[in-house]
Amino acid sequence: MSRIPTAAQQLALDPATVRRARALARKVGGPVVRIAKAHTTVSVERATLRLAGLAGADVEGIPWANRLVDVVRDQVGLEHGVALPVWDAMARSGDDLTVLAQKAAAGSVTFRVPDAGAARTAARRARSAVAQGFRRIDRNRRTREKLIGRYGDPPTPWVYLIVATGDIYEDIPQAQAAAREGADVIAVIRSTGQSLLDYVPEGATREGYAGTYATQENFRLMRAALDDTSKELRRYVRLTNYASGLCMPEIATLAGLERLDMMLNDSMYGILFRDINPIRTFVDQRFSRAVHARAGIIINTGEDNYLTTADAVEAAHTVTVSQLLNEYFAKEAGLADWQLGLGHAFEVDPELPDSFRLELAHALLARALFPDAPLKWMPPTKHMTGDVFRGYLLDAFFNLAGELTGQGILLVGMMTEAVVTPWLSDRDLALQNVRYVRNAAGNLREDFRPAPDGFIATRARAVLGEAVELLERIAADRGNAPLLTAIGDGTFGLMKRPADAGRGLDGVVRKAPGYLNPALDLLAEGATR
Amino acid sequence: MSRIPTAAQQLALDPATVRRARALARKVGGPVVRIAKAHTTVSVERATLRLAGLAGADVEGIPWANRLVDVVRDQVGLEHGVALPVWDAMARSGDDLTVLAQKAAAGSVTFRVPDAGAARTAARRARSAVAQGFRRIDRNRRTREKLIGRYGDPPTPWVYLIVATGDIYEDIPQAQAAAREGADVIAVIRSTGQSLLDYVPEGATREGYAGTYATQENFRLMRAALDDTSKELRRYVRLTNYASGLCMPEIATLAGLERLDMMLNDSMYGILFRDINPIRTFVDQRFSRAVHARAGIIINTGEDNYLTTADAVEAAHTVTVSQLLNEYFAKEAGLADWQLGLGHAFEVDPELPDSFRLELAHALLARALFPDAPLKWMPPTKHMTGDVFRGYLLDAFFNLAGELTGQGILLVGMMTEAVVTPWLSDRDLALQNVRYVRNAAGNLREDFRPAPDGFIATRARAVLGEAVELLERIAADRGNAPLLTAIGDGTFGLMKRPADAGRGLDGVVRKAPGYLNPALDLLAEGATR
Amino acid sequence: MSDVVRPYGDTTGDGMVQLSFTLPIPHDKRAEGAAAQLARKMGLDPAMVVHAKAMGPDFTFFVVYGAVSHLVDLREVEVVERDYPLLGPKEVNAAIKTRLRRPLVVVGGCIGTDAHTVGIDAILNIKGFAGEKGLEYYAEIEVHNLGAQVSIPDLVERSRQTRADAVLVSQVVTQKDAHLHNTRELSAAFREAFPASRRPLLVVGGPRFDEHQATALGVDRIFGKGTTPGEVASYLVHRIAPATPPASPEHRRAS
Amino acid sequence: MSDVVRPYGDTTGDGMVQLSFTLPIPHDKRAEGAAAQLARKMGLDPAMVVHAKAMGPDFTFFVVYGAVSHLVDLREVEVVERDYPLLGPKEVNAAIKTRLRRPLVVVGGCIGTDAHTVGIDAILNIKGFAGEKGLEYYAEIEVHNLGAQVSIPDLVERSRQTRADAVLVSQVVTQKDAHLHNTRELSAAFREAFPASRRPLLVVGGPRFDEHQATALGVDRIFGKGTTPGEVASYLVHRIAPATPPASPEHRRAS
Ligand code: B12
Ligand code: B12
Ligand SMILES: Cc1ncc(COP(=O)(O)O)c(C=O)c1O
Ligand SMILES: Cc1ncc(COP(=O)(O)O)c(C=O)c1O
Repeated sequence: MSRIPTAAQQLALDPATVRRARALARKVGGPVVRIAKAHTTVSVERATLRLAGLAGADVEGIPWANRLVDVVRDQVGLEHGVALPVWDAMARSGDDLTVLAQKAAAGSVTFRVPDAGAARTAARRARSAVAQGFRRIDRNRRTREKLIGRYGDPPTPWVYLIVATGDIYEDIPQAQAAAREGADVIAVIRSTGQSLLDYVPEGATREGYAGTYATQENFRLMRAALDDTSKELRRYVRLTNYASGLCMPEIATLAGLERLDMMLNDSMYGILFRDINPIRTFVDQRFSRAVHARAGIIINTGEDNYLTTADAVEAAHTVTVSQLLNEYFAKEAGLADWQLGLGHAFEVDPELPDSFRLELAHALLARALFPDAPLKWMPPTKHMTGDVFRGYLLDAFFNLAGELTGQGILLVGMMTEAVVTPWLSDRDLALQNVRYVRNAAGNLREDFRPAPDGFIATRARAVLGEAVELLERIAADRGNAPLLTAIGDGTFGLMKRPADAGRGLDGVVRKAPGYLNPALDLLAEGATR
Repeated sequence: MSRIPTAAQQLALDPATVRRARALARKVGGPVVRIAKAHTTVSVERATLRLAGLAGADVEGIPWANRLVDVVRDQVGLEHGVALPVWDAMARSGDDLTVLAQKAAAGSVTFRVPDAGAARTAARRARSAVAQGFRRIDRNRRTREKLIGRYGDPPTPWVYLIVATGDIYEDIPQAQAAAREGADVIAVIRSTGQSLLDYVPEGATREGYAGTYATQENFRLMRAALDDTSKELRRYVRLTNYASGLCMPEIATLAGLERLDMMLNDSMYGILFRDINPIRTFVDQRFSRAVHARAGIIINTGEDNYLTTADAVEAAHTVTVSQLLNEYFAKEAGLADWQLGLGHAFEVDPELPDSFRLELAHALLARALFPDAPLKWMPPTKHMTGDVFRGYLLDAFFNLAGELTGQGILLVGMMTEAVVTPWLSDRDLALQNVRYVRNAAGNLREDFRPAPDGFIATRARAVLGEAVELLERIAADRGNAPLLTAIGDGTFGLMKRPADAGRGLDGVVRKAPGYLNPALDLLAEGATR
Repeated sequence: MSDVVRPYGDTTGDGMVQLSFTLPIPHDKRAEGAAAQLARKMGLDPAMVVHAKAMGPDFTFFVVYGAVSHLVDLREVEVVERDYPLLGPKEVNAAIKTRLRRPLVVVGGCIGTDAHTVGIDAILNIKGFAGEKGLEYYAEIEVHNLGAQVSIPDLVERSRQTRADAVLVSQVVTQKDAHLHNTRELSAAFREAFPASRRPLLVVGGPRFDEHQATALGVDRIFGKGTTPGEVASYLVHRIAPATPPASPEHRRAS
Repeated sequence: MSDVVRPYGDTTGDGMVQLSFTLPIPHDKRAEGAAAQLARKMGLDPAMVVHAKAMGPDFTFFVVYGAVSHLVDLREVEVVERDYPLLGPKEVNAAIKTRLRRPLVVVGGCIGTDAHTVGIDAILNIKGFAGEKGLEYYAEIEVHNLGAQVSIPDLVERSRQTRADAVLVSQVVTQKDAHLHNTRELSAAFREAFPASRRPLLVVGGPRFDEHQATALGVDRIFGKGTTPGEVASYLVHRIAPATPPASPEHRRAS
């Protein structure tokens, strides 16, 4: 059997152009990282409290983390972080965190920003409390590694399936059924609207729309159920959710605490598709990515979303640009290559001549640029119609492209994409489709040899060229954060999102010189105490 | 765009092995041709009368051609052919052919085998009458060529669709609808059981089971309807039927007379699958192929059928052997390469690992062995189930294999294969499938480069090797027609069919020295008068 | 063509249909019988259960073919036909100019938690849909596209501020009838916030709406999948700037 | 598990099903309404016509999704359950040997114009089906497989000659109910040719038969898709060489 050339060889990419693309991404991303470091957000602070063990909610369902952060903010502001005032108050009162939050919510606690010895005490105690959270995250990571060690990892592409009933108790049997039929990864889709909630709902939930609320308890229930199924199947079934929206840092934290394995986490999705303030997003994102890095969680980025509003051929290079930026931000936050499930999608209009070869070109380009990342390959959605037979066909070619181009994570397409959130049977049929393609034609990869001067390689190089051009245009801006200007100008997904507008802006706080966040410290140091 | 290597290059076939395979086919087929030349059959004689214009049937629906041949046979035998006695009787009575047949049926004609001058007269008149039939066939061929010249030929693979309602008046609109949706070729499937009728039914028919009777009038009606549609679409839509069963020569003749464009016509199908006597089959087949050659009709052979009873991997080489034999017999009968729609099929068990690549190997082998023949590529049938979604998927990969391996005629698969004869909507969906695959991935052929030492090429060479072995084993038989021995032994499709049994044997007659058949003469000479 | 038709498999009148579904029972002979029972209740006779597949221990998927006995009576088909003339952009602008004598104000968005803006953008944004420009392109239409996930109180507020003639709302997520709930809330809120005579025209759209349900949902009109901007513009002119004012003034505000 | 279930889309009790069919009418709004009407008559409410495509000027293809209101009552499901013990080849042979004390004679084939022999061969030939050997493999069963397209008179004749205990007939082509017609002809012919007490057992099989119809078609048993030779052998023993002879002798010939 002859050796398969790498994607970069197949496409004859110019290594200098590739280097240039990465350098530009760094140039464009750097200023944003500096801004992110200079700010905190309510959600980052709440995540810190959650790491320290603060859970639960008041009778109205508002989490204690929110109540406490709000009171602290009201009284002393957040520019020093929540840790100093909170552990200072605890030191003074002797209360534990939950009791403190309850008392604070009742209005019976007075916070201050401690200094000198009090500050040192508060800082030490805060660090020790937060470190417990990280030790739990670390334990989870070891457990995952042990289980994977025991069962072995499935071959790529990993089969990724969604459940989306809105009811965790319907989701669970459906997820287990999907796993039994061959899913390697289960994603529980979130309810519409959760991303705009500035708190994480509590408890097991049954009333989501087109998705189920991401809650710590739902995470726990599903992970436990899939652990059972993993045992039954002797195959570790991964669990995915969404670290996005206004509570990105907290959800990332809960994911670590409950041993989720992958999280949707994009550097710009919230900005573009949820109109979340850009600064809020970049701050939250940096924190959540650092947590993911620590937790051994694979992130999935959201480039596929661009292609649901923009044209997949015209906008192909924006996918590449976003992948490069996501890579830069991810690595800056500590994620390793194997954790970068960079997104892209099979969304070329199927009526276009050579549409399948265009898909192959785009998919190979991503493969070539990020050879060590487990690319997340998204199925057709935009051009799916109510013709479920045609849908089943398109999904087959999507599956084939995934095999031919060595994608890492295959988000399995559903024939009912344009109709309903997936039915149990849709998932079963979809898996049958994947299995057939993989079993019958997976090795066709050996026979697939796009010529360096052929249609596919030429197209891939053209897209890379356009991506470099776009990055150059962004970098040419003389402002102090060209990327923010570009986002404000509608460069991505045709959406204009200025840095001083959007949801969640009021939750952004510029750090004061004495700002303390033990979580960030523990993350930066990789420390466990 | 880089040049695509030929299939033979891709597979690195050894030219000496290919030559050896052909030589063996000739060695095995030659004795059968000698036997075929030494015999005539009732259907060959009836076909001769039909060429001379004898049509119509008695009140019970028995064609005059049958009535006349039966009477002649009863009175003087068929070993001199029907022409001499019939035209001799006409010369004596002055009747035309139909009147003679009617009178003969009524018992009022006495036939003789004329000699000397009477024989010469009869022979001359017979030839002149039969020549009229050939001139009509020739005119039809020119008309077809003119229409194709006017509209151009569609790209390959030609899209071939079946209609099978049993009612010519339902078939017609369905065929027209299929043509409008993109069918290049329409096949009207025959009613079950017609192949065992020793006469061709008359007139327009509405009562077939799982197919429509092949009659001259049905041929005419459908051809006229498709001519209308061709005009509307400015694309020549070809029409196909079945020259097989006990009336193979007559149906071939009617096809020529009514400008059908393709005919199913296999050298062994009737023997194996209909238990028709081998000698009868080979005699009938030689006549019908000569007529097809003359009429410019493309034949479709039936190797696909083997794979519905035998396993497509185990029996792959029997397909190759049959193709080689069909090619030998076809060329001997005067057919050109472009008329050889040699059959094969996508019937590997889809559960087998690499099943799609096995299909590619088999399909490329056929392509490599018969580079100038418009191979007929048949869809999955055996492994189709009631799961119509899965069926639609398998058909997509069948379509893809057709494109990747350059098949000539694509018999479009139906998702309802295991359920019903095709519905109107099945055909529409099937064509959508073909169109998508062709448009999106047709050019993938350029990127498909099986390595000479790879799985595909190795498999193809192995199948060719087994085919040569099998031919050698057959040829090793010391009898005077080793192929007949092999057929009798169950070499093909596991069916044992001895040469002295089977249906229609009583319609076989060894020619006497004075045997005359002006049709055979006109065919051999290519003459028009 | 007759007014009464039946489904067509391959022969006129054969009544053939294809059906698939899941039953929450393990796959065995009884399950196949249960599938046939359901198919018969749906009117298939005979019903052929041509495929049955276990999906885990608790569910079975079926494919059924068969002939339904039901007749489709074309005379009884109710269609929401276009009851207004289809105008080109020039005609729309002219009609508004001469009849309304001020720009026609439209406020649009996706309400609730729905974030699918592609549909409403197709109607409102210049780019448009299916080759037709969106309402922003019309000189005489003033468009306020509020985008995704607009709360109903915000929408009411913006409609008041802009003195909107029409409110255009898109609903794409339909799971658990989200679109129906949201639409009912929408109409209730507008009925509460505005006197009948000043309430803006309420128009909702989305791929899974039943166009017949407008009255039931308390809105003026529903547009389904494949709607083009021109249809919407023409409808707005017909209702807000009609050639002859409607007999009863209905719920149009004084201009 | 409850005895009453509904189809399952993604939530217990949602009743969701998928449906597709063609109507012989041109594609327009009325056609979509007609499709919805049919779906409603089948019990879908709401019925979503999610896809409609013109197939030429005279036909339209539809895909419909929706919830059916019908309940499936598992208690009412009728299943032709195996009412005989499943025996291995050894047991079958032993039973025939000890109880019948002569080989059990079986004649089989495809009647009418049907040439699909794979099914009957799967039951009769040594090679068998699904890993089970066919009846030829059983030492105590004498098999006469007549193959394809056997005429009914021939079959009667051969049954008489061979003194067949059972006649096994396969019917795969079902278009225009060919299988039903042929089976009725078969049973009529055997009833005419044999006195009730000497008529061989009539067994038919094929992928599209309804196993409940045996009595209606005048045969003793119907076997559907996926039948294995062992089931057939066990049934034959049960009927022809039963452990305790049947209460009423029925139509078994004196041996
Ligand atoms: C694009 C898309 C997205 C994009 C949306 C980007 C954007 N800015 O709009 C992204 C990726 C962000 C997205 C996200 C989600 N999506 Co989405 N998405 C789609 C997709 C692929 C296409 C929808 C579309 O753009 N259609 C094209 C437009 C032009 O068509 P249209 O909306 O029907 O509009 C036309 C008419 O209906 C009408 N019309 C529509 N609105 C209006 C309004 C008025 C006033 C008028 C007059 C006319 C009108 O005119 C338009 C032009 O003809 C569909 C699947 C599909 N192929 O349909 C799923 C789909 C709609 N999404 C779905 C879901 C569940 C989601 C999520 C909720 C999943 C999750 N839990 O994370 C998220 C969250 C979104 C949210 N909070 O609402 C489901 C909805 C299921 C259901 N029936 O309830 C679908 C059907 C996919 C599925 N099968 O699961 N999605
Ligand atoms: C193989 C095949 C052929 C082969 C048959 C070779 C042969 N020697 O049998 C060939 C290529 C010759 C052929 C030809 C035709 N075929 Co065909 N064929 C098929 C195919 C692909 C598979 C059938 C099969 O072998 N199944 C496997 C066996 C093991 O399954 P089975 O028959 O169901 O048998 C099992 C049970 O039913 C049961 N059983 C069956 N019989 C009996 C009998 C007894 C006594 C018992 C106890 C049990 C039993 O036990 C078996 C084992 O479990 C089907 C499509 C499909 N995928 O199903 C079409 C199909 C059956 N064929 C069809 C047709 C129409 C034809 C033709 C008539 C087309 C034509 N007009 O030319 C021709 C002519 C044949 C004729 N005169 O009958 C149609 C029938 C449509 C319908 N429902 O009426 C089908 C469904 C294809 C289609 N969709 O159009 N065919
Ligand atoms: C990267 C990313 N984040 C989040 C989401 C989910 O959207 P929401 O924020 O509405 O839950 C998506 C949608 O698929 C996504 O791709
Ligand atoms: C070569 C060939 N001849 C004839 C037929 C048709 O069979 P019958 O002879 O029963 O009409 C087929 C079946 O597809 C075939 O492949």
